[in-house]
Amino acid sequence: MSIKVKFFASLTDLVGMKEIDVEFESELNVINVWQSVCGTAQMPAGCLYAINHDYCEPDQLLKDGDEVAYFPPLTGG
Amino acid sequence: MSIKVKFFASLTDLVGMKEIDVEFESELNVINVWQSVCGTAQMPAGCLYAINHDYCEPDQLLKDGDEVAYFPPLTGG
Amino acid sequence: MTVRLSKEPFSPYDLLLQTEKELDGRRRKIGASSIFIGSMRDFNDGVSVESMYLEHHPEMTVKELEKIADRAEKRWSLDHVLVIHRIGEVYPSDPIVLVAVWSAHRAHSFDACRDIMESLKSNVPFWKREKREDGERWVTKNTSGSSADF
Amino acid sequence: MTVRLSKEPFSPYDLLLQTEKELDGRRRKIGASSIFIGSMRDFNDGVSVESMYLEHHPEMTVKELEKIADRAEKRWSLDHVLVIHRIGEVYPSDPIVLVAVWSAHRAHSFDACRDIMESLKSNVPFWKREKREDGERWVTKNTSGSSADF
Repeated sequence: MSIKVKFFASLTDLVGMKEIDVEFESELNVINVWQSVCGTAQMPAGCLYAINHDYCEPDQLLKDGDEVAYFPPLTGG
Repeated sequence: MSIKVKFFASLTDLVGMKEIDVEFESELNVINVWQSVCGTAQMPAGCLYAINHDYCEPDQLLKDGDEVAYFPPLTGG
Repeated sequence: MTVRLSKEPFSPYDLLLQTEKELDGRRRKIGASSIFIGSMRDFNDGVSVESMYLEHHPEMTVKELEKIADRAEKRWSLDHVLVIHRIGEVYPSDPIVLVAVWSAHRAHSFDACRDIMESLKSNVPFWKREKREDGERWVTKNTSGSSADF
Repeated sequence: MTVRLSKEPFSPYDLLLQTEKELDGRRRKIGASSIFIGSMRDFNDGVSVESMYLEHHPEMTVKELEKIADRAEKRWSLDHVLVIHRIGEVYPSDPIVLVAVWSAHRAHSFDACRDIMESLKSNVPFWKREKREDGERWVTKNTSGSSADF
């Protein structure tokens, strides 16, 4: 299955990319995708996740065609 | 001793006067003055009192030359 | 701190703009502004209200407002406080009170703005007399069911 | 309810004036307006900040802001809600966010305004990158010790 992965703000700097399309054989959740794509880069505390522009839990499974986004702690307002 | 007595807002209508100067022989507190000046007119619940433009307690004693004011419940803002 | 009464209608947003101009260099230290505007509603208990007369105690009103603003400035870390209150005859949608608080941080401005407004309602000698379609009457208390309460 | 992002600097008081003009007849039912403006401070941890870049998630930001405003409108009795948030490059004393709530009664407008602001801080995907005299850095969290927190 193909997944679009996006990184925002400081995570872009941390993992060295803003967006990547990846192919997976097996079913993966949000955390598994990070581990597979980001290698040794540790996810900072307090990150949030969204699948297809809706917030989700870290153990949510991805489907073919999904877009998953990783957010560092929010600092708006 | 001479005391200036002032009534505000609905109390003016209730007691039929806005301001009156009165002479007393004995020492009186804020409540005594109301009773003496206003006769049968009952003081509504939630009234406030001020002597010389500072809020005071109902049992505060008046001195010669004081101004005492009676306020119905406040409705500003 | 600026506290004053206004016999004439006032425009809150013009006053806020002007106040911020006067803050000048201090504006760069300000991260949060909390503002409250109370204005006249045209209905109370289902009865139409045409106008309202705001009575006050001239020798006490500004003094009590200043006490409240002063206490807020001691309790929270604030850059500026502005309080304006109408007196005299007001008409529907006229602003009655403006409370504005400028601070470095939002918690301080939110807390102080609300505290000043609530303290004003319970401590400052103002009274409203409504001119209604069924006659005139003094507003008896500031409750959520009253046009005087907002 | 009006929710939008602004790439350009905006003038909160002009927008509030314009919004109230558009409310028109409904203004006579409004007794309370609570407004919060967050703006950029020029100092953080004793370090001068020259400017700030506001990144966001284009497909989610407005949607999440609308959810927050919508939830407030269901929870409290409100006449109108306005939320504007800057994106892009901002400079000291520039407004970053405006939250305004119009209601018949003050308790509703106070509660809703603060709830919208706090929810925005914790739920809407915005991030600040500071350009400081000692280099650039992402603001890591919204705390009271940060120029990003107000």
